[in-house]
Amino acid sequence: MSAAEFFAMGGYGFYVWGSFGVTLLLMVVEPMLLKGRRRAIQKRIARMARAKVGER
Amino acid sequence: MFETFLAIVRRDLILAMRRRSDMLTILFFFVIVVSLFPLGIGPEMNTLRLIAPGVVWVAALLASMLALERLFAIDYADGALEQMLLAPQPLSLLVLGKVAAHWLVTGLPLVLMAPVLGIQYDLSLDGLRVLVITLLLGTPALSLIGAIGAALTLGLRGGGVLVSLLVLPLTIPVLIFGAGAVEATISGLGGEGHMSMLAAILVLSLFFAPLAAAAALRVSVE
Amino acid sequence: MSSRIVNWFKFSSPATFYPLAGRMIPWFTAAAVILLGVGLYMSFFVAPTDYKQGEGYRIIFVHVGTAWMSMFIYVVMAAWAGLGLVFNTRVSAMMATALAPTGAMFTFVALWTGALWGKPMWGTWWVWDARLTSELILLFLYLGFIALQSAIDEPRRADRAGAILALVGVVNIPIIYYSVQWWNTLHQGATVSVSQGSSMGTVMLWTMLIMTLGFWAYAIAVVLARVRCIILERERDTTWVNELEGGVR
Amino acid sequence: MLEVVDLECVRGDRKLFTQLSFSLSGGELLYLYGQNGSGKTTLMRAICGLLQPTEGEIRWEGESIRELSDEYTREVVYIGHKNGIKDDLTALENLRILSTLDGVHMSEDQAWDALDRIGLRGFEDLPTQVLSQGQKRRVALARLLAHQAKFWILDEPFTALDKAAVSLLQQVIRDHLDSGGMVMLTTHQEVKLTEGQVKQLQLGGGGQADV
Repeated sequence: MSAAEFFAMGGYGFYVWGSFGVTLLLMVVEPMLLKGRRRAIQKRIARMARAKVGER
Repeated sequence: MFETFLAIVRRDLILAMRRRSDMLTILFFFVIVVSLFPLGIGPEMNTLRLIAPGVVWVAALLASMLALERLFAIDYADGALEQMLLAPQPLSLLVLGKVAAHWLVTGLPLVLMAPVLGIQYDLSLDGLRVLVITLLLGTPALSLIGAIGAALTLGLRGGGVLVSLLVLPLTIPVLIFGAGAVEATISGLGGEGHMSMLAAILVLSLFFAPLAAAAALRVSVE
Repeated sequence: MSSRIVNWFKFSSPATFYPLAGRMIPWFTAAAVILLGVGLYMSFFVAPTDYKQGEGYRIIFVHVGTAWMSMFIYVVMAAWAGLGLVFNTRVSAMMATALAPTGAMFTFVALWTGALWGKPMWGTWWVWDARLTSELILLFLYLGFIALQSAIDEPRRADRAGAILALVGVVNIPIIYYSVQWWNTLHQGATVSVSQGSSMGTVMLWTMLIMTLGFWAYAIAVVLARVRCIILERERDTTWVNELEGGVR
Repeated sequence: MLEVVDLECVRGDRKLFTQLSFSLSGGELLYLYGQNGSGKTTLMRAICGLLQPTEGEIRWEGESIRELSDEYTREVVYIGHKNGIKDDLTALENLRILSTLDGVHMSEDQAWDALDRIGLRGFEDLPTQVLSQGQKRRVALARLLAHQAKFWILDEPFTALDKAAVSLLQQVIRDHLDSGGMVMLTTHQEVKLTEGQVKQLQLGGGGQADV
């Protein structure tokens, strides 16, 4: 089965890749958003810790 | 115990009578929403007759959602709700009292007004009869399920819209069986099956909704 | 017996749960990648072409898996929420909050793939089929849960209010599904519902199972990562968080 | 007899107080003081059961108030900043509905009498909306006259009250204490209460209870 045939998916290419594509896309985007959220909270904690050190 | 239930119902009815405008605004909203559809869809009687059950029921649903705002909000603001929580009676009974009064003030008028609107859509006599019965069974269930949403969103900014987002998905069975019964009656299939389901939902929510709403109130008033 | 209860409660404190979750995430991520890899390979190269629907039917491997996950996650969320409400353990409440976005994501994907599958088969993007309609209502329930929790500032009240809503929701799901089923058969009679499709060969069943397990492993990894974020956000001024994160920068 | 053991309350993510323990028995008055935001109201709401503390135990006659629930709330009356008065109802209606909620059956003339003694003669059947803040407070406090609850929890009861009302309320509290009742209150005014058993509890700023 050549690559072109594979992508054509018997004429249903758009629908098949539209489904699989969006599913896998979201399963990549969600962890990335989480990583951003984690970095943000870590930065905030670090800043608070520094502020506390500054106070003492 | 039952005496407190009656006291709460009487108190809320007196309060509603003293602020009659609140009650009428809900009713006017219901009438206006139902009357808008022909303007949007066209005066063609056949289509109107077809969509009548759905339109009246969706409008009743929206009117009930609108009315939920007042259910606990005023008592929460002036501290009366705290006193209800501290009353040595079961809170779910007091909640049931409040919902009963709330239904009498906002739900019942919808039921009484529905036939008039049904005529506006040229509904048959049978259709009107079943419409009133289903609304009579359905609107209390809407108030009961809505009470849970009202209790959860007590004191939140933007609470009014949030209540609808929380409660509407839960009221879909009531809408399906309510509107379905009317449509089944008109098309000759007979709406008894739907109405018995609606009655079952009402009984279920009569028992469970006050318990859930009471728990939600305890969480919200904290 | 008592020792088992004790250690269960030991894990329920954020400080002990946080590192544990951290250790589990890599394993579940790896499992997810492997399972999904195998599942995808089977979906395209092992599963035969369907005589009626041609290649388009392969969408079923994603659609059914995500639809099943969306239902499963809501029930798990309600269970964690119920636990948090009864035992007042904060980590279980955080788990419920962490599950909701992933559940909503799977529900959206299930609707998306349902629509993309419906278009070639029945010519319309949206079919008021009983399952798809229930899936749409499930999405509303998820959005309601997330909206309620984000509208409440006080974390404890948000947890417990969300828990009550999730429990009320989970009780309503069968009722909603049954009434939608009734509504669907009354109005349209027996149209071809999305899930019947072609008869299920064993290969297809296996592919679908593996894909679902892949989604399941993915969900656990993502939810554990999110619950760690929530723990950090909520415990940011406790000593153990400062020691852990404070010294990082 | 009220016992509080290692109580801890968190508001938002601020720990208001922790390891707070004290007890209160019949005939005693607990005077709670501390600057604003030190958690006085939170403590009172926790004691009366409106709020669930994060740690610690509150016991009434030896049993946790969560188990007792209705039996406990029957013994308690809580008057917070918000009076619990409906503006659209008259003072009479408000008093009778609040008493019914407390489980106390109050007849028409008992209500008139209570309102009279609290100094609201002539205002009994007016909608409370038209009454002044001090008069509304009196309506809320009129409940105490008819109430058999043993334990009064009053959050700044003297605010907005004039001289006469303050001394009247003091007398009512004294009578309640003499008859074996218990009172827990906060106030900012320097008010001379009873000579008898007065316990003090300071919150916030080195909040170690000196009780």
